Amino acid sequence: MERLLTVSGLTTEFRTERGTVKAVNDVSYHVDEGEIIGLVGESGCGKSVSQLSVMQLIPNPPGKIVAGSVEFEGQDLLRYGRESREMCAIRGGRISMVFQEPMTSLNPAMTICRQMGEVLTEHLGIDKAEARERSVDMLSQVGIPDPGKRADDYPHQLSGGMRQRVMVGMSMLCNPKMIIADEATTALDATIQAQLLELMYEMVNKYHTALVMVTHNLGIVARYVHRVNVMYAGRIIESGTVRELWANPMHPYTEGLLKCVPKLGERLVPIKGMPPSLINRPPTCPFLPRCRLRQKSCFEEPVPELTHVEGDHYTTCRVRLEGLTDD
Amino acid sequence: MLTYIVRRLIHAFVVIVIVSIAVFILIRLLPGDPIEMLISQTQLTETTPEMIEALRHDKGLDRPLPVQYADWFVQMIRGDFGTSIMRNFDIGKEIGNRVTVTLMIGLSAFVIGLVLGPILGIVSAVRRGKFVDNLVTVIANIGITAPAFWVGILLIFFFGVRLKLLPIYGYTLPWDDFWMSFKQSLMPIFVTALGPIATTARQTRSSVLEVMSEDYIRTAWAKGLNERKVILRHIIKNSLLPVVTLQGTMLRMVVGGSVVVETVFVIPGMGKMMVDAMLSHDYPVVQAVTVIMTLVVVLSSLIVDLLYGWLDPRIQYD
Amino acid sequence: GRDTKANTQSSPVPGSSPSAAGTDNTAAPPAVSGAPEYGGVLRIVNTSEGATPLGVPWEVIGIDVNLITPYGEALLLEKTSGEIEPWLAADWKIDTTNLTVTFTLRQDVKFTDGSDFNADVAAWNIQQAIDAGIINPAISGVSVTGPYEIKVQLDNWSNTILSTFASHSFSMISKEAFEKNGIDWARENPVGTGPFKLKEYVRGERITYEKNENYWQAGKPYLDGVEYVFIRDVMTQNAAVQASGDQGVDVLNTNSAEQMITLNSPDIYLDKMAIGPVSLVPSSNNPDSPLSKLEVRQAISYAIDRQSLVDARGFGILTPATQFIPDTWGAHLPDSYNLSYNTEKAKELLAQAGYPNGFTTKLIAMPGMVDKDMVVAVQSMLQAVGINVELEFPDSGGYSNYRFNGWEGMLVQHTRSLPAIANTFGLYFDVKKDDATGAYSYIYMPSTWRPLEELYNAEQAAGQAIEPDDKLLQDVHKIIMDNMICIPLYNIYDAFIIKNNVHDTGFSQWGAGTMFLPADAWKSSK
Amino acid sequence: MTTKTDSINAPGLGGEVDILEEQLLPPVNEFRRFVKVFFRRKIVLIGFIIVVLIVAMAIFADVIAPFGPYEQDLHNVLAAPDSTHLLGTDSLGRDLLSRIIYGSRVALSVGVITVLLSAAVGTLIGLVAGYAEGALQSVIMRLTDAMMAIPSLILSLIVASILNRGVLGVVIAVAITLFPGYIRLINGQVLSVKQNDYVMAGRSMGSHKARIMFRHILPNCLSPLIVQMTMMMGVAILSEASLSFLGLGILPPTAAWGGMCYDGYKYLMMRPLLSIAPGLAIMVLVFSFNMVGDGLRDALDPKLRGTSSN
Amino acid sequence: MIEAARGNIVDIVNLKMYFPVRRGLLKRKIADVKALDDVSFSIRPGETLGLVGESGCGKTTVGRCIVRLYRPTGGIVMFEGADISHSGESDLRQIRRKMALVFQDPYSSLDPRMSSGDIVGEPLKIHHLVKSKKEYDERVAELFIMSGLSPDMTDRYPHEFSGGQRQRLSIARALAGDPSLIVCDEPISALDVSMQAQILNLLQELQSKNDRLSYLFISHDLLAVQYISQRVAVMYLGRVVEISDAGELYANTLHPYSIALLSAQPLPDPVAEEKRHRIILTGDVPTPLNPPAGCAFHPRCPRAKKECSESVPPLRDAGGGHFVACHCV
Ligand SMILES: Nc1ncnc2c1ncn2[C@@H]1O[C@H](COP(=O)(O)OP(=O)(O)OP(=O)(O)O)[C@@H](O)[C@H]1O
Ligand SMILES: Nc1ncnc2c1ncn2[C@@H]1O[C@H](COP(=O)(O)OP(=O)(O)OP(=O)(O)O)[C@@H](O)[C@H]1O
Ligand SMILES: [Mg+2]
Ligand SMILES: [Mg+2]
Repeated sequence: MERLLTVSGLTTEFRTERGTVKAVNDVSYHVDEGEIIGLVGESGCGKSVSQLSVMQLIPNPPGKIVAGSVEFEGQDLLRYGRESREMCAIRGGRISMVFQEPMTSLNPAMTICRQMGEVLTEHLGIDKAEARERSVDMLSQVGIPDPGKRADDYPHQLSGGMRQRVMVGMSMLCNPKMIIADEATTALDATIQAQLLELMYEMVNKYHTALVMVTHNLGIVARYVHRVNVMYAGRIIESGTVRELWANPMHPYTEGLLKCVPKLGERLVPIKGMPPSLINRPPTCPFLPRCRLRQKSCFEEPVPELTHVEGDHYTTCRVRLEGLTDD
Repeated sequence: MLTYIVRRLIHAFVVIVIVSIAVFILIRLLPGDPIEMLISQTQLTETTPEMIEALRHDKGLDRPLPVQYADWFVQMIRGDFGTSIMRNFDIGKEIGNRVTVTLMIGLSAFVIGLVLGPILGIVSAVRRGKFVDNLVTVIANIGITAPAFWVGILLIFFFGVRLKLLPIYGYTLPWDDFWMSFKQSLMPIFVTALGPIATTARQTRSSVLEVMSEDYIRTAWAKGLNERKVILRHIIKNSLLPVVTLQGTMLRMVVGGSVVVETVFVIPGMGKMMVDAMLSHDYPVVQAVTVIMTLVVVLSSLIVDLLYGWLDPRIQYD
Repeated sequence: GRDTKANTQSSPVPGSSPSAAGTDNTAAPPAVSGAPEYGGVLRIVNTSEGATPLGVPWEVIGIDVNLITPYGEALLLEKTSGEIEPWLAADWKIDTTNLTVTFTLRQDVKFTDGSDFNADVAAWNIQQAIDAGIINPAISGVSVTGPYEIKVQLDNWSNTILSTFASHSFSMISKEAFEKNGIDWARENPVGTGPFKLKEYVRGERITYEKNENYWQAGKPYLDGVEYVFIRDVMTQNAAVQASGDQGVDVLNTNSAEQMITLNSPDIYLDKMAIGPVSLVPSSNNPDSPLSKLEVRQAISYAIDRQSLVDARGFGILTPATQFIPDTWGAHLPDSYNLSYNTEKAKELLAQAGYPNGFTTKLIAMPGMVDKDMVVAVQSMLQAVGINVELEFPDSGGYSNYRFNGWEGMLVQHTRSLPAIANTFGLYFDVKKDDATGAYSYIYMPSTWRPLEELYNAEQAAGQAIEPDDKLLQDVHKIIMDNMICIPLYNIYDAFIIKNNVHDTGFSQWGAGTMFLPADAWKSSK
Repeated sequence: MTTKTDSINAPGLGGEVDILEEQLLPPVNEFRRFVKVFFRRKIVLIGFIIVVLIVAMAIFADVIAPFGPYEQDLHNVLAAPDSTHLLGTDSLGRDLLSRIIYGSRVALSVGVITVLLSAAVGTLIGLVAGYAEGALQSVIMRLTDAMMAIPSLILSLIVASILNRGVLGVVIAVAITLFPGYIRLINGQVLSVKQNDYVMAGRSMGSHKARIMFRHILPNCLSPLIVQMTMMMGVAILSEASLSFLGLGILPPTAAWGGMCYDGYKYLMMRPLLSIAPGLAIMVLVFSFNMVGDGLRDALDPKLRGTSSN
Repeated sequence: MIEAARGNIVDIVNLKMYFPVRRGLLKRKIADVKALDDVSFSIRPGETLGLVGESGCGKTTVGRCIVRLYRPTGGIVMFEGADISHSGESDLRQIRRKMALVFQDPYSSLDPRMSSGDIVGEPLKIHHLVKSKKEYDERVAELFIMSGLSPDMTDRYPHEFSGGQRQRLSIARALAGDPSLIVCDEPISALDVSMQAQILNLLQELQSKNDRLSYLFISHDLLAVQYISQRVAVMYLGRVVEISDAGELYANTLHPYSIALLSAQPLPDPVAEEKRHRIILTGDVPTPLNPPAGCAFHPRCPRAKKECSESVPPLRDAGGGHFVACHCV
């Protein structure tokens, strides 16, 4: 499989009244063609910001990418300006994004067909009539009944599930190399969510598109994803294939996370404490205050880089890594 | 849609009834009696109470208030606004002439505000924090911080008396003499438009800033649109929505401001008529002018709301 | 009821403008060189809104009467000095025993619709005015006594009766046109005998008159037209006078001294005339009020530094007033009422009256005619002798309410002197008698004050003399001044600010609503 | 990093646990945050400083002003600026500068009292209307619509001529045109605040209506209310000037900027300062109020408020 | 049907809640949103009843009817044996001390202008449960500790807390009146997995300390419901379609909707997931404004037969207290 995207050392900051929030801190990962990547972690850990940074959609001010590179198909995207022509061509054309909120992510004052068609006219330069035709076609592919009529509806006339299907369809229109789905199904009902996930899964398989799934639902990760990155407080703290990670979580956070999911007959063991603030984080391990494995050295040394453990498995837990090397 | 309009018209009617009752009562609370004022304007040094009573009877002011009101209101609905107590003219006809003039000035100012305000607002929002933004803020504020009569007279002295560029007073309807009308309208329209421009610009600015942080704008960026397209296609229409609702108030401001502007620039419109009638306690004139002005405001806000529905597909009328 | 007393005066209405007696042209018009020139439009600022239809003169009241001048003519003309001159009536005869006035009409006069002006038409016009109830109630009827002769019947005699027929409210209009088209048409379409015809009337903006080619005075008028522009705002008026060309106006009438000074320039001259003083009129309502004491009224007069007032706010135009009637009229008294500025005397008088610590009263300023700053200055002068004064600046409605129904404190009122001076007294000091039968005068005066009774009787006598008699009028005046029934402050002037190239308008010459002689006016082309 | 620990028995965390200081969000100094946002735009800072200066000027007018506001000198009227009278004298020989300084009192009281009056009345009615809903709300809102349909200057013109024209008369005349706006604002706010679960929670706890209205709903309507109030101060001050132009302003001899601007207007050619100085004073004050309003809007906007971790 | 047994905390019988929809010139009522149509169940002392179902199926409405924020259109709500369906505001005020509500949204359910201490102590003040300021402070501190918050935090404002902490505040407030019933309306939906676990444990611990405390636990997360509830009710479009003991329901799911819902919940176990057969439904949830005839689920039901579109299946006992409303079972 071809390497599609390589993110290295990505760091994004927000200047806020409270101080500088390092929302994404030295994040590196890669995506291969046709691969489904999961990005998990609790709310506020920087999942969305890391993905928006790749797309250069960070609201500026207050946000700013301060370091790192994003190499996509051999080009370093961060070299292009936010509003540069190159970046515009990539957004929506080569990489597209589906956002969490189906209610607010569509322009309320435009028919869905125009909103979809816009991507086509923008990137493929085709005329409006054809754009409409293709949009309607896509609508039927994503399972909207009577797409010809629905195309002229405004977003508020569709249910949440349908709107999110429109978003998914829109992201597929230009046949991009990669789709980033930022909690694309979180806001939906359980049964509708399943419907939509299945649809996306089929579509990316069909077009051999890479998919980055941002979510905090471990069940979804378990079901669809090949490789998963676990984020905590702006850093990727562990990464590996799903099976590997589930079978053998290295980082105490990952471990804790897996124990938080109610399972029949098992008592929940919550991770004690609260997620940390991202302001003025010391370079030590962000999970330190909550960590049950912490050692004295953890307080003194900066957090290690994401280090290879075995196979596709990487972690940043010093104790585990050192424990390993000790062995 | 039709039921909506009908409902709004009924609503408008209710508003008119309330306003007319309020004005009917308020104007009668003014100290001073129009009949006495009228009599003091005649050639007579000597007036008897009988003469005053006769005159009062003549003008219909001796009847019980509810009767007077009901009679006046019914006549008005039929399109007859009665006759001026003080000056004996047909109010309906006079208003007919004057409402055109007030609306010519008012609507032009309104339209200018509607065009310039959003442009300034968008520019300053898009370049927020920059020099342009501050410039627009200051300019927009000058427009609403200075008393209108004062701006008016400064303009008259500068452009009229000093530079002799523009006529100082008077008004010609555009279909009578377009060029003259244009020249005469410039200053009054400018003074009238200052408020709407400034208010609309401010409102647009904050509305654009708000829309810019909406999720669907992020979606638009994610589609790969460039800044120009994002602004033109996605931001403008959505940010104008709250601005449109503001326009109802704007017309109220413009129509009310005509009282001052028309006096300064000698424009024979409703505002001037209103002041004159107020000062001479010409009850039926004040009542009629207020009702017509209110009607203008009410109808225009109906139009604004319909426009709103056209702009915002989420609104449904039923 | 009361007997004859007509005031054929253009409105003494608050906020109204002028016409009066006694000319005093400070700035003389530039020397006229050569014969009148033809052409041009004379633009005159009018300060009102002017919305009255002008076509039916007996319906036109107040200041709007002036606007009739270009198209309408009355039987007589009245000079500002009170002299009566023939106009549409070539001659008249008064019969004081039978109480009739017989007018002989001109025979060469036609209305602008071509119909003839004759006795029938004149009598019809007068009858309309009688029916409308606005004519002097002493006139009981009119009859045609010849093709060009009418006789007016009176109920009782008043020596000011003739000025009634000089008012433009009694301008003659075409009976034929009126009867053919009805009153609604007539209101909008004046048909008179004057030198001009109505061309356009934009209410609230302007009235345009054009030349009447068939005017009965051969060769006149000289002007192509007369235009009134309605400008209420003082600054806009100033701008209009200072403008030139199409926008420039030729004549502005004002009694604001500061406006006269502001506009003073080599291009204009001031045609001004005295129109009587602004006075304090104490309420005679309440016998218990301090103001009912003569000493208090005198004290107030002594407390006022008239010269300073005039220095500060007169701009060299206003003059201190010590009498109710200024010296331009015969009723002026020998200089014995110069109540000079003397605060010590004022305080002494107050103490004498039983108010050593002063009292609180109110000044109610007449809108329009009275300078606000003057009132403020008077307030502080009264304050200086211990009289605490509240100010009130009502609008004309509020003011007329006080006039009709009584007030507390003092009105600051312009007590205009009319051409027929007897009318002035009648206008201001009629006495309101018992509520049921009382007559209304310009100022409400219940007879709780003894001197008012006296004044009333003297005034009756003066009005009923066959000819106006200065001696009798002086007696009336003396009662006012002896009792300080009103306290004069400063004399104001009615001024016409006229562009230098405008000639022979006679603005300050003609009273009784005539304003000026449009037929004689002309403009030199510079 | 602080390591202060609190040992408490926290259920849900599985018995005895440490609650580290860090587990809480860092405490925010609400006031400092507010100040920071408020002054983020320089122009707001300028406006704020001016308002403070003018308020100081009003308070210390007696000390600052070289002359009394009513001290006339009939022998020195309309004097040109000189070293005694820095801005010259007016038509009664009163010191213009002193009158402008004293005029700030009237301007502020017109602004402040009008706004307080109209806001108090409007808020109360709006609160009742919004909370009551149903017929009462419809009636109130229809009446409000009617009030709002009358052009404001016309309404204040009528009311001002009915009332006597003291400061209070003008205040009431202007307040009457402003209070329907507050009814609408508060009504809208109440309808939206009511949607919040905490209002529902208040009801579910058995709170009285009054408690819900004044304890829960009203405080949460305050931000837009305060913003509206600052904005309306400018409007009120301007209305006073317009009323003066129409002859219905504050009575002389009170030093009111609107009245001074209009009275001085007649001497525009002779002594332009007489009108320009109070005119500028009005502009500056209204501008400053507007800027403060803008700043408050930003600072009070919950959207701009740093909420917790997400 | 389920009988109102003596000693239950809550019994609701044939509960109906219709919201009128007004349209047109005169704002006439043109239809009803049948948010609840004939819902009956009971909650026993000390028990947790889980209530699951998709958005808009009426879960919240049930909860609010029970605490009488809504006046039911029909049916009966009994609280501790007393019929409160028509009680007036002042009677309710007494009762409301004993029941509390915890909301889904940790942001909008706390008044942002009140300090956390005031929020938690409000019920104490409303019901005059404390006599002195000192007692009040002690009680508030106690409540903070009970819900796992440090009592030092009482002067902080809600926006200084994280979502999980806010939810603890809500719970602390709910506990203030020492209630016998807490209606938890999706208390964990807005939280992270780790927070969810903390809250679930907290609720359980509180219950273990007070054995008369009952919960109505509303959620759409079947796993969480399974974890915390003794009994579970499944709703679909205004009706209860299945109700049973938790163990029984998960082991032996009967209603096709319950089955689909359970299968839509992906298990966080890649190995199990791979083997699992999933039922993916088609179509959207219909609106209660215009529900389909017959069984509301039939348009999406993989097992629908003709009968399903004709008559509404009644809730009947499928044995052992397992009630289900389906023609096919
Ligand atoms: N516009 C912004 N201004 C300030 N801080 C921001 C902004 N956007 C994000 N952040 C901060 O960046 C951090 C990461 O946010 P991000 O949205 O990436 O979290 P997330 O992992 O996507 O969370 P969620 O699961 O809630 O979507 C958060 O702490 C947030 O406070
Ligand atoms: N006050 C109300 N007025 C009108 N309709 C209402 C009202 N409250 C609820 N509804 C409607 O009743 C139905 C049930 O709503 P309810 O909030 O009880 O559902 P829910 O199961 O709690 O959904 P969610 O999971 O979204 O919270 C919905 O269709 C809703 O639109
Ligand atoms: Mg996110
Ligand atoms: Mg709910």
